[in-house]
Amino acid sequence: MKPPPFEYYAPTTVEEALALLAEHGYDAKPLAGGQSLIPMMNFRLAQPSVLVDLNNIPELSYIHRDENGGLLIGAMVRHNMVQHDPLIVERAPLVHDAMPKIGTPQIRTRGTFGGSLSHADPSAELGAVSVALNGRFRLCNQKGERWVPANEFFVGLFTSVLEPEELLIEINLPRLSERSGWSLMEVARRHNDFALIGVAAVVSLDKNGGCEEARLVFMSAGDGPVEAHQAAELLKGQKPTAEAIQAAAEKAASADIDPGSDIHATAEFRRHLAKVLARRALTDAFEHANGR
Amino acid sequence: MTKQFIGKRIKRNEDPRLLTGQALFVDDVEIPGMLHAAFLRCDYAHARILSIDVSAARERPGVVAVFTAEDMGKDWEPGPPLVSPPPTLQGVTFHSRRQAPLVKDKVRHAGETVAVVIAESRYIAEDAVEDISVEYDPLPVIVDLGKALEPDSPLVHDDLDSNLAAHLYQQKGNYEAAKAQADVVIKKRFYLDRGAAVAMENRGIVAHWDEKSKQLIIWDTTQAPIAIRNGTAVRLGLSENQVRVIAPYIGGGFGPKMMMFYPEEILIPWVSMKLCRPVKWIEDRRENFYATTSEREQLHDVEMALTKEGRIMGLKDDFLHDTGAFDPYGLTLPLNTQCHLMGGYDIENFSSNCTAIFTNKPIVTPVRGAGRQQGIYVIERMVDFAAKELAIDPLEIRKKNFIPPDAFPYNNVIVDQAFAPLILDSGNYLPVYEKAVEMIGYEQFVKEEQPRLRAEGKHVGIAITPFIETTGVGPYEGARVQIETSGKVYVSSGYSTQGQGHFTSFAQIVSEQLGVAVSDVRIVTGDTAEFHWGTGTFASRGAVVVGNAVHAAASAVRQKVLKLASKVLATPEDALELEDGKVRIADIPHTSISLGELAALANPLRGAVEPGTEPGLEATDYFGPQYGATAFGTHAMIIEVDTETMMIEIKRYIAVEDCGRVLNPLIVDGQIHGGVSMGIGNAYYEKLHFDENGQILNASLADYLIVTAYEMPPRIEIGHGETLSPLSKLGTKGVGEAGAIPVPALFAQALENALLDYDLEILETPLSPNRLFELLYKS
Amino acid sequence: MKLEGEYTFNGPREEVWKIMRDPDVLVTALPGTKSMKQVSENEYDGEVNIRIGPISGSFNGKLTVSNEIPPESITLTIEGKGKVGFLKGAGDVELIDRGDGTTLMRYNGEVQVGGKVASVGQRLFDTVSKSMIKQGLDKLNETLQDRGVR
Amino acid sequence: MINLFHLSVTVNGTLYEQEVEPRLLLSDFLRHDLGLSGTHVGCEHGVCGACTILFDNEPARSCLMFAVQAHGHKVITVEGLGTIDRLHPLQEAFWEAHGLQCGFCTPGFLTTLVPFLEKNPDPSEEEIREAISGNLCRCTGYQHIMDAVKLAAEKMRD
Repeated sequence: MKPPPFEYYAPTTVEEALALLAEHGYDAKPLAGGQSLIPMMNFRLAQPSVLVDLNNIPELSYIHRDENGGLLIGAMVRHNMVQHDPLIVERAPLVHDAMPKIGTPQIRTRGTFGGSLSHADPSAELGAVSVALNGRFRLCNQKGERWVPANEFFVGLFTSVLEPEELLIEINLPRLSERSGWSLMEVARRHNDFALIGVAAVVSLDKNGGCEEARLVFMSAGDGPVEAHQAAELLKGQKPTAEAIQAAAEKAASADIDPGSDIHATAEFRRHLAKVLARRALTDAFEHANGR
Repeated sequence: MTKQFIGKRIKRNEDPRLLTGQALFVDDVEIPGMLHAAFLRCDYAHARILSIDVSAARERPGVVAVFTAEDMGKDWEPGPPLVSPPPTLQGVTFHSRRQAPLVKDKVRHAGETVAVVIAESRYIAEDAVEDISVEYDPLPVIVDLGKALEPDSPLVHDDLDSNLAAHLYQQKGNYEAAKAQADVVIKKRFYLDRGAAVAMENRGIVAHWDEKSKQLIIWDTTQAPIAIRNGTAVRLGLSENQVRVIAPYIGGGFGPKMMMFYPEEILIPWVSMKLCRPVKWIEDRRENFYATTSEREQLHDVEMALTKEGRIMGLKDDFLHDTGAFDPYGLTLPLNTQCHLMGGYDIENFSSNCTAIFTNKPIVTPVRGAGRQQGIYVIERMVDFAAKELAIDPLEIRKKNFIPPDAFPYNNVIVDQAFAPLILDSGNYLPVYEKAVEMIGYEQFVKEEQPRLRAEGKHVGIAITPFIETTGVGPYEGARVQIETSGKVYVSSGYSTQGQGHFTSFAQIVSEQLGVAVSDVRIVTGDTAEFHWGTGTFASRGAVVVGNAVHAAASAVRQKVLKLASKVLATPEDALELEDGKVRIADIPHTSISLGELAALANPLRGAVEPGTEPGLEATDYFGPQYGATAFGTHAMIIEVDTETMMIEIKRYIAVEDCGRVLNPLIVDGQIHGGVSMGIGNAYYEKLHFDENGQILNASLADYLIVTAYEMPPRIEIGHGETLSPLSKLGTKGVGEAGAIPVPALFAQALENALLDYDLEILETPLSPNRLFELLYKS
Repeated sequence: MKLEGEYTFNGPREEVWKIMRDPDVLVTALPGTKSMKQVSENEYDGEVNIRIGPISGSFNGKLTVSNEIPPESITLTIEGKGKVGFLKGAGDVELIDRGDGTTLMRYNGEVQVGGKVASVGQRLFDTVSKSMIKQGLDKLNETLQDRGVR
Repeated sequence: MINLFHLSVTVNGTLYEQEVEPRLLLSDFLRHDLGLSGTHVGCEHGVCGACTILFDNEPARSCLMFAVQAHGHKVITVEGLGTIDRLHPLQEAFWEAHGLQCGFCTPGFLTTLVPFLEKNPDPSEEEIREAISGNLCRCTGYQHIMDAVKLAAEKMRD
C-alpha cells in the first residue's frame, strides 16, 4: 500500500502557499496534518498530482483571544496543542471536551484544527462543534479573504465552500453567552472509532430559566454536520423540563437528521441513538447552564 | 528432582531483542539487488478471465518482470493439499480443490492473484499493477452458506455437481434411541459468522536463489517451515538440502500462517529462480483480509435430549461449514467442531453430520480456537436453554453432567483432527468450575448485588462457561540439545514461534535437566538448516509435543554428562548433581567440573574415544503422543449493558484454566489474556462483512474492529487447576487457543442474564450494537 | 445498497421524459460524467470520474435502458469498472403527472460496489449515492427550467 | 517527472542526508533506507500504531508522514530508546511484566509511552488506557502492557 507519485512543495508563507494553489488549482491538494489524506493516498483512493505542504508555515499556528472575548485559532494548530491550551479551557470548553474524542493520541500530535475542518468529514467532531459554537472561518486566496459562518462552510461529504485555490486560514469562536451550557456526546463501536452518532449541544438560558437558545449539531447524521433546527425551535422559550427535552430529542432524531446506513449501524439505529444522545446531551447542557 | 526452573515466572529470553528493535522479522531482510513484488488481485469474487494485458506494466521504468498464469508454463500447478481427510473414517466424501499460484481460467474469490509485478521498488510495483488491464466475465456469486447447496446455486467449481466440498458423519451410541426415551428434546439453530485472525504482522516472503551455490533461501512468515521447505523443493525440482526455509521472528500467527501453499509462497521463490535475483513480497493490510485465510462460519441444527432432572442423554448436530473457495486444510475444522460439541460433559449418545461447503469467499483454515469455539458455543448455549426449559439452575445442570474424574481416560469414540480417537486423557472438572464460581462471587452477586443494581435500573448480568480444549496432537516434533564448550546450551527444533515464548519455556525444560541458567540456553526454531524434521505450530501443541521432545533430548544429554563426569570426577553418577552450569559431587560441592569443560572433553582433539561412545554432549529426540491431551477451563464474566446505546462494559472477567503442568505461569497468563481478547472480539466486535458479491466491506483496521485496551475488562483474574496429562513425561497440555474458545458462549449467557426483562434468546455470534438493537427493539 | 426516493420536477411529464432520454443532457446531469455515447438504441457507453473531496476514481461503464414505457416508466441498468473497483446497479424510474404542471419521479433500485472502494470506503456509500442522485436530479431540473419549460 | 528532494533529518541523534522521492513514506525511509527496522508497519492507514515514532519528541504515525516532511526535524525510533545492555526503564518494565509476546506492536507502544510517562509520572488506569488506545496488540490483551506501564512509572519515579 504505497501512495502514487506527486509533486511536492513546502512553502514557508501563506502567500507562497496561495500562489502554488492558484498555479496548480484543481490538481493540487493542501497537506495539513495528513492524518486523513495520507491514508486515502496509501489506499490510492486519493491521487492528487500536487501536494502543497502547510507544515512549514509557522504563521498559521496560534491560539489568541479576540477583542470580543472569543478566540482566534490558526488553521495549523495541532489537536494536542488545542487539547492542553488554557485559553481553550477558559473560552471554548466544548472544544476542549471534544479533543480527546478526535482520533488517537498519535493522530492528535499531527492532525490540525483547520485540516480537520477543511476535510469536512461528517463524522468529525470539530465540524459539529464549530457549528454549535457559531464559529466563523477566514478563507483566503491570492485575491483576498472572506469570512464564512461555520454553518455555511460545509456543503457535502468531504466538501466545503473552499475553492481549489483557497485556504482556511483562521477559525473564530465567539465566547459563549452568560448562563450557557454545553455538552458533547458520542456512541462509537470502539473508543477511538468514528461516532455511529455524535452530538454537540450548546444552550443558553434567559433570566427566567427558560431556554433562550439551543443549538444541537449531529455527527455521522448526514453529509456534513447536521444542525437540528426544528428541535431547537421546540425548545426556544420553553423551560428545559425532561418532557421538553424529550420532545426536542425526538424531533431532532425523526425530522432534523438524515443518517445513512453502513455495516456498523443502520439509519434506523442511528436515529434511535440520535434520540438518546440528544436527550442526554441537552440534559447535560442545561445542567451546565444552570450551574453558573 | 527439585523443580528449580519449571513452573517459575521467568522473564523471556527473546524479549531484549524485541524491545530494542533488534529482532529480525521477514520485512527486515535486506539483500543487495533485491526486487519487490506486488500482486494484481481480482476485485470480483467469481469471474472468468477473458484476457489480460500486461504490456503497459512491462514498459514502466523500474519494472523488471510481470507474470501471469500463462507465463508460468508447465510450472503452473495448484498447491498440494495440506491435510487429507481421515483415512480412519468410513464414508467420507471429500472433494479436494486447491488454490493456484496465479488464476488461469476463473476467479473463485475476491483477492485471488491474477498477475504479479516484479520491480525495483514496491512503489513502482504498485504503480505497474494499476497499468494492467484485465477483461473479466463476472459470474453469479454464491456467498450464503444456507443457499450454496440449492440446485440453482452458482457453482464454485464447475466440474462438481454441487458446492458440496465434503461430508462426514460421526456418532457415538445411538442418539435416536436416546431421544425416544428422553423427557424433553430441545431444538435450536445457531449461526456463527466469520472473523479474521489479524496478526499485527501481515504475511511476507523473501526468496533468494543463488545461482552459483544453487541454494534457495526463503524467509517466510510461516508456522510450518519444514513443510514449506519440503513442498517447495518438490515444486521447484530441488533437493530438500538446496532449500533453506527460515521463519524468523514472526508478528503473530493465530493459525492462518500455517497454510500450504499460499500462492505467494510458491510464486516468490519461483520468480527468484527465474530472475536469479532476491525477491521480497510483503502483504499489505487490505490484501491480508482477502489473501490470508479466515474462519468460523457455520450453521448448526441442534437437538438435545434430556431427562427431566437435566441429565443429557444425547446430542445431535447437523451443521454446514463454510470452507471458502478451496479446501486445502481438509476436514480439520469440522472435526475440531465435532470434537467439542459434547464439551466436558458425559454424553452417551451423539450424532453429527458435517457438510463442508464451497463458497466464493476466501479460503477457510484454522484461526485461534479452530472450530472449537463453534462447538463450545453450541453445547454451552444448548445447556443454557435446557436449564431454562427444565427450570434447573444453570450451575447445577452443568455439575450434573460433567465427566467424573474417575471416568478418565474418557473415550468419546469419534475421531479428532489428528484422526486419533477422541479420548479425553485426564481431567478433574468440578474443582476448576467451582473455583470460577467462587472467584466471581456468584452467590453474593445473584443474591445481593444484582438485585440492588437492577433496582437502580442497571442491566447487569453474570455468566459462567466451562469448556474443553483438545490440544497437543501428533504426529510428532523433535529437538536437538547440545552443550557447547562455552558451557552454554544450544537447542534446535523444526517448530516455529510467533510470540508464544518458546525460547523461554523450552529453555526452562532444558535448565531443569542440565542445571544451567535459562538465559544460557539458546533456542533456535523455524530454521530448516538447524533441524530437519517437524510438522508445525498448530493445535496448542508446542508445550506438549515440542516440550516433551526437548525434555527427552535434554535428559539424554544429562545421562551423557553424568556418565562422562562420573569418569572424570571418579565418582558414581548417583553422587553427582548438575547445578549452576557445573557437575558437582553432592556432598563436596567445591569439587566440580563445568559443563563447558566436559563438552570439550567429550570432543577431544587427541587421544582415543572409547568405542561405542559418540562425540560431544549432544542428543536428538522426538515426541509423538498416541492421542491429544485435553485441557479444561471455566470462564466467568459480569457485564453491564446500556440498553439505550447498546454499549456494553465487562465489569469482571475470571479465567480458570487446567492445562496440566504449567511451565511458566507468566507466559500461560499472557496466552490466556490474548485468547480472551480475541474471544471478546469474536463476541461483539469482529465480523468480516461480506456483501452478496463476495466483497469484504471492512478490509481495513478502521472497519474490522479488533479490541483496544478500552474494550478489555479492567482485569482478567486467572486461576489454575493442574491435572497432569498421563500421556507425557512433562504432563503438559496446551493453552494457546484456550482463552478464545468459551468467550462468545459466555458473552451470550451474560447478555441474556443482564437482559432478563427482554427475554432474549441469543442464537448467533458475533453480535454488535446494531444487532443487539434489532434483537431488543424489533422482537 | 438500496436506493429509493422521490423527486419533483417543475415541468410536465413529457418534457421531463424528453431530457431524461437525451444523452447530451445526461452527460451534464450525471455527476462526473466525462463522456457518453449511444452505442445502440438502448445502450450508452460512458466514462465517469467520480470525485468526492480528495477521493477520485474513474469508471468506464455501460448504461442500459429497458422496459421503456414513454413517458411513464423506465428501467436503468449501470455497470462500471475502474482502478478503484467496480459498480453495478439497476433501478426503476417512474414519472407521475401531478396534473399541476409538475412531475413526481419515484425511483427504486439497488446498487452494488466492489473492489478497493467497497472494502475501505463502505461508510461513505449511502451518503455518496444520496448526494449524487440529488445533484443529478437538480441538474436535470435546472436544464428543464433553462429550456423555458413552464 | 519524479522530483527528488534533499532530506536532512536527525534520527536517534545521527544526522542523515539523502535524496528522496516525495512519496516515500517516513516508515519506509526509516526501515529500508536507514535500516532502522525496529519501526514496524502493520496497516499503513494509521490505525494499528506499530509504526509510531517520536517526531520532535511527540509520538506520530510514521506511515502517515512522508519522509520529506521530516526535513530539519528530529526523529527517535525504538532503536533510540535503549540498547540490549542499557534498556530504558520502560523496556525493562515490559520485559519484567511480560508486556510483549510476538513483539511486533511493541516498538509502537514504547515510543508512544516514553513521552507519556515523562508527562505523567504517576498515571491512572484510565490515563494509561487512553495513552495506548491508538496502539493495537493482538497477543497480550493489553493487561500485561498496563502492568508494565505502571511498573515503568515506578521505576522512572525513583
